[in-house]
Amino acid sequence: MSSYFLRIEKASLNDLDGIILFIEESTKKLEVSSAVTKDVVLATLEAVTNILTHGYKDKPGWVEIVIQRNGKSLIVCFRDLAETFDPTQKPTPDISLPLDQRPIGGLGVHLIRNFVDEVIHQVPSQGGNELICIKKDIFP
Amino acid sequence: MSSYFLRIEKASLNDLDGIILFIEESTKKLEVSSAVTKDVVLATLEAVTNILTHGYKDKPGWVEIVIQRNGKSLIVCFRDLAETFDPTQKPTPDISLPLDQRPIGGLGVHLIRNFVDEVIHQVPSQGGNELICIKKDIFP
Amino acid sequence: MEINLSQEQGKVSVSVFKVKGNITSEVGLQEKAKEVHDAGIHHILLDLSEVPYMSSAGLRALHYIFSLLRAHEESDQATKAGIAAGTYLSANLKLYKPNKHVTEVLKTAGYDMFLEIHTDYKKAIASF
Amino acid sequence: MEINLSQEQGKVSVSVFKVKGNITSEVGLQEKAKEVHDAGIHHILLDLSEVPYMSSAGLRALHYIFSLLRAHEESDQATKAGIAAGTYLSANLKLYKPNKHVTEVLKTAGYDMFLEIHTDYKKAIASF
Ligand SMILES: Nc1ncnc2c1ncn2[C@@H]1O[C@H](COP(=O)(O)OP(=O)(O)O)[C@@H](O)[C@H]1O
Ligand SMILES: Nc1ncnc2c1ncn2[C@@H]1O[C@H](COP(=O)(O)OP(=O)(O)O)[C@@H](O)[C@H]1O
Repeated sequence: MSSYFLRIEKASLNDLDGIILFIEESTKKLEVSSAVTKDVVLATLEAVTNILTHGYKDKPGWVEIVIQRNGKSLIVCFRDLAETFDPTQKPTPDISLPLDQRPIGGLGVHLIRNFVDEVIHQVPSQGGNELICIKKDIFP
Repeated sequence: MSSYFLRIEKASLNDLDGIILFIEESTKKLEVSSAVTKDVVLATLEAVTNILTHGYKDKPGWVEIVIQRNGKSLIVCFRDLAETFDPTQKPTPDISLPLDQRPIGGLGVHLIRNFVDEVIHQVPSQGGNELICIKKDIFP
Repeated sequence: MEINLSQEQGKVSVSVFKVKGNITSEVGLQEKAKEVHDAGIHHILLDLSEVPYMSSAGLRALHYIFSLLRAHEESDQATKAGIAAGTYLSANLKLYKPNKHVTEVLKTAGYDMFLEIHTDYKKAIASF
Repeated sequence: MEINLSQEQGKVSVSVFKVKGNITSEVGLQEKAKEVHDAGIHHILLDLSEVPYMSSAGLRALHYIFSLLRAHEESDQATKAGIAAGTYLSANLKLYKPNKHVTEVLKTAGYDMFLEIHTDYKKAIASF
């Protein structure tokens, strides 16, 4: 089945609008519902923002996004060559606390978990990170 | 959480015994039940045999296996640098037919699907294949 | 992302930030809020009606602006009680017409509990 | 994987293949079966009691040996009826004591429907 690839050699936050377009176009070709597209866009924004701001510390860096159907699931995969970091181990923030008792930020990983069904972190052979996000049972 | 890596530069079928040991040891460290270990060993035998016999056409080739816990799931990932091939698209063989009406073979992918809960095929940036096998809800 | 500023007069002076495009960075919003705040305006209505998507960078900006303007709240009995009961809504920062994607991000982060969401522009200005 | 051959005399001559170690290649088993077959022995009992794991390579070997010996079946009425009804079990290739892992592989492939599985050695030999 079809996979859609986007590779940006020197990605920065300015590329996020283009990345959103890429996700919207590939999910359209995969005939995914608009609700799922929205979830995938939102997860993508967080995953890529974390790569760029934390992984590459706001310097331009190599990012690859792969989106594909796998049986009944949709898989979106984010790859970088930054230092290895496993975000799946982050504890869930307490979102019931008043804002002035919360630290600023710390919500990106929480949002990813909320928008997709499973998040897997892997270290590719060449190092860096691969974050695999799975939306389950969305295809007939 | 811990990941366990095994990389063999020039793998051949002779390495399968060693690969079984690697799986048994890593699943033991991850405190996985023996039933799950058995499923993972059997899926591994099929995945690696296919890489070596079909992917590398029985010539020695680079293989990497990563095994790790991911939340409640166990993930086993097989990587190679052979030609890209997506086994998840193979139709299920008819195992109710009498043997003399069946072709020899064609059961490896069926066994993998049977022993794990989800199988994902990906193409890494450097090419080749990455087969990700997931055993779900096996950790508390 | 583009931010256009305008000023409306209700019971107090309200600075309206009209954002166009995806909010994927906190920097622009925070800078503009700081300028307006330093110029003495402590009430901001964020018009999100033309924002397709907002990431957690937007949440960071909201949190920052919320805290910046917080110091100027009139801390009457009702406010104090609200804070204690966890039912406090900012009187200084309010949102106008976020779409359903943006609303979902606000809810998933639990920010909808602290920020009023308006869908009628005149009522929004009058509410400050 | 190691294969040790021995011969037992029941109603017919039975060649017993005792396998030690994991079956991860079909080659050894197929070669040995061909030799025995060419020497005129058409009944094989595969002793799997010391096989921890078997891959689909083992299934390929079983399929190959099954077909090799199949030509020598006495095709009586009962056999023909069994084939038609899909209840046919090989009279020439039988298995002895596969562990539960190996049995699961056999079942998942649907091979347990065509190959007798014995757990009593004497009865296994006598059954040929
Ligand atoms: N790709 C990454 N590389 C390094 N550190 C990361 C990465 N992603 C997340 N982090 C760390 O995890 C923390 C939580 O991330 P997140 O939930 O996205 O919140 P935020 O980015 O707002 O801090 C970050 O502050 C950072 O320390
Ligand atoms: N890694 C691979 N590379 C290329 N082709 C493969 C690979 N894995 C499987 N195949 C193809 O898919 C077919 C079915 O594989 P499988 O179910 O494992 O059965 P078998 O290996 O017994 O033929 C193989 O015959 C082969 O053509």
